[in-house]
Amino acid sequence: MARYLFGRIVSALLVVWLVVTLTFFLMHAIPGGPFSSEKILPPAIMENINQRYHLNDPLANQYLDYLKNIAHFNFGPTFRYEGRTVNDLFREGLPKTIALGLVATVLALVGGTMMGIIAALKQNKAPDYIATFLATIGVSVPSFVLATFLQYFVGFKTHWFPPIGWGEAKNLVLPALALSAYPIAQITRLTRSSMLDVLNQDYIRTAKSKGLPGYIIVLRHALRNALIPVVTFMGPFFAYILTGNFVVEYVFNIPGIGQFFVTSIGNRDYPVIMGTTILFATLLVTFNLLVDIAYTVVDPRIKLTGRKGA
Amino acid sequence: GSTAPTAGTTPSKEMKMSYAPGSEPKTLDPQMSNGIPEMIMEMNMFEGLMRLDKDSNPQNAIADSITVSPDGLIYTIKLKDTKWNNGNPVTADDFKFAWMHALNPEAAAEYAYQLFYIKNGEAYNSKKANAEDVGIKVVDPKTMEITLESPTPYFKSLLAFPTYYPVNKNNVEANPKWNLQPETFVSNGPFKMQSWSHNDKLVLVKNSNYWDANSVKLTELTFNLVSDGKAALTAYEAGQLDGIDQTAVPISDLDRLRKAGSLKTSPYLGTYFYRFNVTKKPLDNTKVRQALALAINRQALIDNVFKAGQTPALGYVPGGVPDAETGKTFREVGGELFKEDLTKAKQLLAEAGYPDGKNFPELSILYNTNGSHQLPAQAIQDMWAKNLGINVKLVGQEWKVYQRSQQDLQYDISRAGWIGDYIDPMTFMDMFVTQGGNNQTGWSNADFDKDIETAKKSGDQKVRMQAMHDAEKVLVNDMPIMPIYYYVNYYVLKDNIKGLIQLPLGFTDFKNVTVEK
Amino acid sequence: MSISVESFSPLQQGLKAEGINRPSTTLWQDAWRRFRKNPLAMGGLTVLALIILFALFGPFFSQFDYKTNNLMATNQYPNWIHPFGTDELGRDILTRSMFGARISLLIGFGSVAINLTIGIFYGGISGYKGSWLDNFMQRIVDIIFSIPDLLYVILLMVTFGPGLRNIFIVLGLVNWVPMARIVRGQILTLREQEFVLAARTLGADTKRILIKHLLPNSIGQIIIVAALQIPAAIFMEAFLSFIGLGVQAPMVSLGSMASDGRMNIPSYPYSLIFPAAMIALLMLAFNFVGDGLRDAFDPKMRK
Amino acid sequence: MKNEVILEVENLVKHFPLEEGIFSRHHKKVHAVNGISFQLHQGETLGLVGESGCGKSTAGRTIIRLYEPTSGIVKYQGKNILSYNAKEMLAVRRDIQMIFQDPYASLNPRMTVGDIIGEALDIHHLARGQKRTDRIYELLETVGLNPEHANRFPHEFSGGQRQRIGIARSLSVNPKLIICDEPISALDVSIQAQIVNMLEELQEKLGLTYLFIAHDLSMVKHISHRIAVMYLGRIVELTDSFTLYEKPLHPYTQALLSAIPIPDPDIEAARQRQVLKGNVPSPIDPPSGCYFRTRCPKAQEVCALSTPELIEQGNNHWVACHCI
Amino acid sequence: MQQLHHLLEVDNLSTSFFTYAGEVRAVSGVSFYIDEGEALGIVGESGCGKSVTVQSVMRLIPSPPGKIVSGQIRFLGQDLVKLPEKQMTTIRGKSMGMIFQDPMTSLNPVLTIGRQMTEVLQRHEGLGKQEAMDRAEKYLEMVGIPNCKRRLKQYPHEFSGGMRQRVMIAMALLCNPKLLIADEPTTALDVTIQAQILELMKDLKQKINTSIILITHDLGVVAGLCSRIIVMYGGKIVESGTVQDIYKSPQHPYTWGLLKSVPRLDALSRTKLVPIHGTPPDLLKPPVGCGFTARCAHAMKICAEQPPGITEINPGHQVACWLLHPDAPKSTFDEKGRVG
Ligand SMILES: Nc1ncnc2c1ncn2[C@@H]1O[C@H](COP(=O)(O)OP(=O)(O)OP(=O)(O)O)[C@@H](O)[C@H]1O
Ligand SMILES: Nc1ncnc2c1ncn2[C@@H]1O[C@H](COP(=O)(O)OP(=O)(O)OP(=O)(O)O)[C@@H](O)[C@H]1O
Ligand SMILES: [Mg+2]
Ligand SMILES: [Mg+2]
Repeated sequence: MARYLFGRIVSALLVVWLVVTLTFFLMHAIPGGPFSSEKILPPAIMENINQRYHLNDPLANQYLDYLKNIAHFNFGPTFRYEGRTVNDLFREGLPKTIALGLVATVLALVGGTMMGIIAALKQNKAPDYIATFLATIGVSVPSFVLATFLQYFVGFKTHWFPPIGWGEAKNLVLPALALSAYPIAQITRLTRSSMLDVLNQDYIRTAKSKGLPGYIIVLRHALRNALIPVVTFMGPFFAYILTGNFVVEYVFNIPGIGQFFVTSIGNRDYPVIMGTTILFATLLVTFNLLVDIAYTVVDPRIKLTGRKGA
Repeated sequence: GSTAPTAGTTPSKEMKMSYAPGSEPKTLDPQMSNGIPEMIMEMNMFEGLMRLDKDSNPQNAIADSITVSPDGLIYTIKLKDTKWNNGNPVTADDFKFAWMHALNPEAAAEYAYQLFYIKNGEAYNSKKANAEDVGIKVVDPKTMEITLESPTPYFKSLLAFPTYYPVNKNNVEANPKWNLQPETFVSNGPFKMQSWSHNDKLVLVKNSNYWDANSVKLTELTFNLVSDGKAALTAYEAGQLDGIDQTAVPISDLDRLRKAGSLKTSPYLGTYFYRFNVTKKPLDNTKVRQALALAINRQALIDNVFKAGQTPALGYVPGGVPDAETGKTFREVGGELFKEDLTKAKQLLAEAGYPDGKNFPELSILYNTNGSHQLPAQAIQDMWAKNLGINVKLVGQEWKVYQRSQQDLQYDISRAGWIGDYIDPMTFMDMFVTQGGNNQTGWSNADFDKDIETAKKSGDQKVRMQAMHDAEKVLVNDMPIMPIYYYVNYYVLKDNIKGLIQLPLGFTDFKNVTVEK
Repeated sequence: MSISVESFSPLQQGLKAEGINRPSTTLWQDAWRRFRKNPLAMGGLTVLALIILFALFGPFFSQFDYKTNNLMATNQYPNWIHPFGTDELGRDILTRSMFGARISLLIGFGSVAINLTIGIFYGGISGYKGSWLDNFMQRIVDIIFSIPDLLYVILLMVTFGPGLRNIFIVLGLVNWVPMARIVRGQILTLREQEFVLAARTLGADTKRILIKHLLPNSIGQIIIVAALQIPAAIFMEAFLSFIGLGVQAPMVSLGSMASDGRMNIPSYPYSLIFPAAMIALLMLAFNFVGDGLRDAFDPKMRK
Repeated sequence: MKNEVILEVENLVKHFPLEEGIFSRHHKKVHAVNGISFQLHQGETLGLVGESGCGKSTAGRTIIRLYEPTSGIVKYQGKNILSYNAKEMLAVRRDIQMIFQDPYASLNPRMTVGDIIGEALDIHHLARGQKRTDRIYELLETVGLNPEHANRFPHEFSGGQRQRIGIARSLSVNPKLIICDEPISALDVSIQAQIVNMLEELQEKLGLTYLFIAHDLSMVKHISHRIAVMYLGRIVELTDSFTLYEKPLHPYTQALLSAIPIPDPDIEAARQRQVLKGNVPSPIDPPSGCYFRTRCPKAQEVCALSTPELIEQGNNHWVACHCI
Repeated sequence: MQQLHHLLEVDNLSTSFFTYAGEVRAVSGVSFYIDEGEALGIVGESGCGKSVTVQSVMRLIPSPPGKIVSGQIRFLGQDLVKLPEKQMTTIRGKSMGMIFQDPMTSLNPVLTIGRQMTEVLQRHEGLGKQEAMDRAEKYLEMVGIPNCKRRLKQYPHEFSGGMRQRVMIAMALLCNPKLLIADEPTTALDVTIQAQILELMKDLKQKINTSIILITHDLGVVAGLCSRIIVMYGGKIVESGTVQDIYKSPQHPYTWGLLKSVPRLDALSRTKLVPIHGTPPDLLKPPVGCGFTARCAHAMKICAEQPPGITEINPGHQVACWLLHPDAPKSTFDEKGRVG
């Protein structure tokens, strides 16, 4: 176990390092710098800025310095928000993004598995078609359209929920809905198809032959087995949701960190670009590992080291 | 509660309002900031020596009196007895400390050049002079003496600019990160910071230590930091907000808002224009440039695309900038410098060798994709096609890439806009000098350069203005740029909010705001 | 029927070869038969065909084009002349939707093409070769996943100039990743099947095994993922439009129309609703067709 | 009957590395085949029996190099094919073929029967166009199928028919040796006989050599000339089929024989079944010494200490047991 | 028949699957009974409807597409066909237990053995957790699994195939059912393990007096355990009788074929096997006459035209074959008469 984890962590670090390196040079390759602006600054001022932020150092030096800093978990200052650091931004934004993400995850998991189960149990009947249709809608409507519709028609027209804002429970409802539409749809589809698979398994027949009532068969015997593909899906999904979604945070004005993924690039805020990228890459590899560990919990047959399909 | 209670529901003693000035401020340190939203916030928390009144005239604020030496170079300023919100007195040292910080090369403030009028300001900032050489002298805690590089008639209005605000020296020295939390945020303006939830909202409350606290009626002012104008508008219409600044009002809603009466407008110091890359064929030909500029219908663009009731730009410098003659603006004196004229445009094009647009190479219009520049470009594209028979393409670029392309002259025609930094024609004129950093057209004209030189050297408003009128004529006649419209400041505001001042530089002053039932 | 002694005479049975009772249908006929019986799939196919016709031939029946302005008729609500209304420059939204659908369909099919080439190739090699190569290739996928795509989008824009091509390159960079993952997973399980071993004992090489044996048997999954990636591609284009990097105006895509339309909701809702509905319809159609195809090709559904 | 030796297996070993489990530290491996040796003569059938998981398939697959062996030698016509490169191997693949256990999994469901049979013709460039078609028809007829079946897909056939298709496929390259990996285990009793008869006929007609793998001793006894009994990766007894039935020496063989149910209530009632206790040990960590000792009714101390060699006990009767 | 009330009496049972292609008549008109303490064998080749028959009895037919079309299933005086699903769940697992063919897939891989065993007891006997565990332990011990306490906490994958099948048997017996249905319980197991399981079932039958229905396609397997045997073909019963009847004087050519196609270990010389040619009928379009006609060496004209009636050779030995018609030519089973 320890050795396995060690190996996985080493390869994860390698991935993160490569991501850091590629991102670093990519972001310096695109035109424009953090302090370039529409109004050209006098050269002297530009010079001062470059000196203050070491932007004139050879790129290789900047890269090495950066690596040194992140080794100490210091992601540096943000170039956009004077006096604040990337760590500050994360400290302030991450809890909000995570809170929203968790609500959306719960929605997605509960809603998705429930719809999936109902669809599977009523295969080729009306509830199945309805669930399948909703799930397809979920993957068919672009998130910005959905978010805007929710904001305008549910938030504004009905006054049920505030269109923007943060701080109260009801503020979470619309963004969480917008955020979870796609995963709900995906989980519904996954649960439906794996549930159909599982319901045909011999052990379900065994459970029936033992005289167990339907709900116990579904909840105890079928669901857990059907969850394995969902677990696979949840890995990258968690990484996404915990790093926030630009569109949803932008539309509902959520003070999370999702917006930084896009705005930091627009601002050429190098440390934030790097910070968000590292955060995402780390979460991605971590969750992929956690998913593999989760497999062993959901399914005792799976040994961590065994290869799994898809 | 996150929703600001609307004014109607609160007793008149507790006047509160909420306003969306734009997105999260980059910083609230007045010397380090350079964007409109943060300056709006600063202007309501700080007060400089001067404050602009609703007609943009500088009025004494912290300054009790200002005496200018006859050569216009030395300003002796007496300060009023005023206090920071922590009770400390506001002193000349606080001003000097703040200004020197802006000029300090180590601090690397972007807007340091706003202080380059001060003697040796630029030299110190570029490490060519020492701090002692800078022309700011503290005579006593309530008196300061400022020496300028050259006579600057608009220096008083500059003193109202956020870069010239003071900061509380003791506080800053004790808390280097003073401007990040409300606990250490010490200011001297009408309001003080109560809380700051990043990317969400900034809440200000009335500062009882403000010298003119009696005229401040608003008890609480919430800035909702909304990046998405659409969201802001929906929130406004849902009653979550009392007003939205122009940077955030979506153009597509202007017609509707105007009809509903919630759209307000005021003058704005800016011009929207297209740059021509005069180093490229066929744009090196003045006649081509003139033909292009004469062949569009500015009013139609304004009515259908820009929608805010802007004025067609038939000159360069926008209205709202006073001329030497009192009571008249630079624009009124200068008048219209050209006329839209289709026949003439066609004739010019023919003269340039492209009768009916024949053989005219396919040029492209560069625009930045953030913001509403694509629609007007399409309209202009269509106008040129219909009116001149020439085809242009559109090229959208990401904001910073677009800036780079413009600077590197990697474009044919490029959309541009210019907002004044201060209230004087010079803020518009000097950008087109040969090799000027903001010229970005490749255009160079000796006459123009000479006129600008003259205007810069002189302290006589008459001479200056005349020189700048001359220069403007050269510019507009040569047309390295195609002026399109003069900006207008538009914002939405509930009707029960009175006394809000929108300044032509883009600042919004809440000092005198009252909320009616 | 009466029973006579005659009935008990031996039945003459030629020693005929083994008979098969089932009618001779090929795999494809079989699949098509099943597909036809799936109402959702057929509905999807019909809608898809209609949208393609709409996009390809619609413009010929329209008196308007996608770019010519008519500032006399801006922002008109849907009416008889402009069934979808007009936009800020007085252009007919219906006509623009037709052109927009062309681009979106092009992107959709481009995504399929890219998935089918890069995704299958990559996933196929990774899954079939296994061991360290698989590990390595999967780590590369992680890396591609983690690098912010906006960065290379901008870089591409700078190097190649704006336009559709960028979108295809971006698709080529990221859109195939889920396909590669799924194909890999499929192949990991398939490659131990006996028919693959059989092919190897016959001397088949990797290429042949992949092309003739492994991929055809993953076709159900491939179809479903390809269908799911189409919306991803169209949304990516829409997202690029949303942040301003989509197709170049005055050309439109449904995605860019919808993202522009987003700003118009309260004032001119039709300019969002029509293109958004078209996108949703298109996606629904693609997904239902994909689901239907998957079921039609699923051996478990056979009989 | 003593023809020339066509295949010679010497001390073949195949271990599968087991990726490390969660709680174990050591790299473990599956001892699937633990040093088996035998010879196969031209035209004979050697039966290979043993319980599930004892390494029969692995042995067969290693011989034709579907798996790379851990160690050992496989000589085909006197030459060690384990050292062959891919190109040389391609030629050997024409001579050694395999029939697979599962008639459902061993045919590609997305290829027509014609293409399945014709695949080898394409790979080895044996026939093209009309000739290819003719050959496919011929092969189909050889295995008792109708040429018109060539255009159909495997799912349209029954298990027995599918197994015939599999046989036709392996015959397509005119092999000399066929490794039959439980070709009948998945079939109904009533169908099994069809296939076995056909294999026998083919052997007579084409002079084929079979390595016939199965766990059903009665069928193996019927078809094989000689039988090797495997237990946990090792051959424990090897002799001709009649001797094995008449005079089984190894306790495992005896148990195996007694376990086979006989469709006769009188015999069944009278029969003293020697039911083995316990389960087959895991090939991941097999017991020391004789692998069978954990279930052996005759086990002694020595069995735990040393591994019994496969020793000849009279006329071509090889046994690996300490207790004889 | 001696007894008035059989434990289970199946009368004219027909079950079909309604698929895309049409109606698959998996079982048509099957009647049989089983008495207390008796073991009944059902044999027949794959797809002949053995499983569907017993699954119909347990009402476990997947529906859709399956449906019991007609017939009665009388169990302890109730007609199970008409019983609502809710009541059916009180019979399954309590009065009737079932063991399936493949022990590898018939246990839920993600639940411990203990959990899977105790849930039956908790449901049917209302036992508490601990009591249930104790009972489960006792039964595991009875089927010969050592270390039961520890084993209860393990997952199925930690058991070998033979042990899993033992667990299945223990689980089916937990509530002391009146009837145990074993659907090919040894097909997936090795010969030596198969022998173990058969011995175990023989033991249990004697010990706890449960009735057993044993399904298999291997005639050898039933010979030792069952007293009566049913031979099925194409969804119908073609022959039924005591063990002696079926093995010693089989009357149906299909039964002959089954018996002859298996090589006998005790055969002295290498003789050719006698296969049954051809394949079973497609139950989508069942033949008009006798289903075996196409493969029968003794087929007569009438066989293809009319389904044969049932002839009772002697009490309890019934055959459905035209050969037993008085007018038919006489052909008999010749055990030694294998084609040379
Ligand atoms: N690819 C593989 N990787 C790891 N272990 C394997 C592999 N193939 C087979 N084994 C293991 O090797 C052992 C021998 O397997 P093999 O398939 O040769 O047995 P067998 O005698 O053919 O059994 P069966 O009768 O079930 O076919 C088993 O324990 C099996 O689990
Ligand atoms: N779910 C189903 N849908 C359609 N047809 C089915 C279904 N289940 C069984 N059948 C059909 O019913 C017939 C009888 O099947 P059954 O499972 O009873 O056979 P069996 O005698 O148990 O065979 P085996 O020995 O293979 O288990 C077969 O022809 C089969 O194809
Ligand atoms: Mg095997
Ligand atoms: Mg069955």
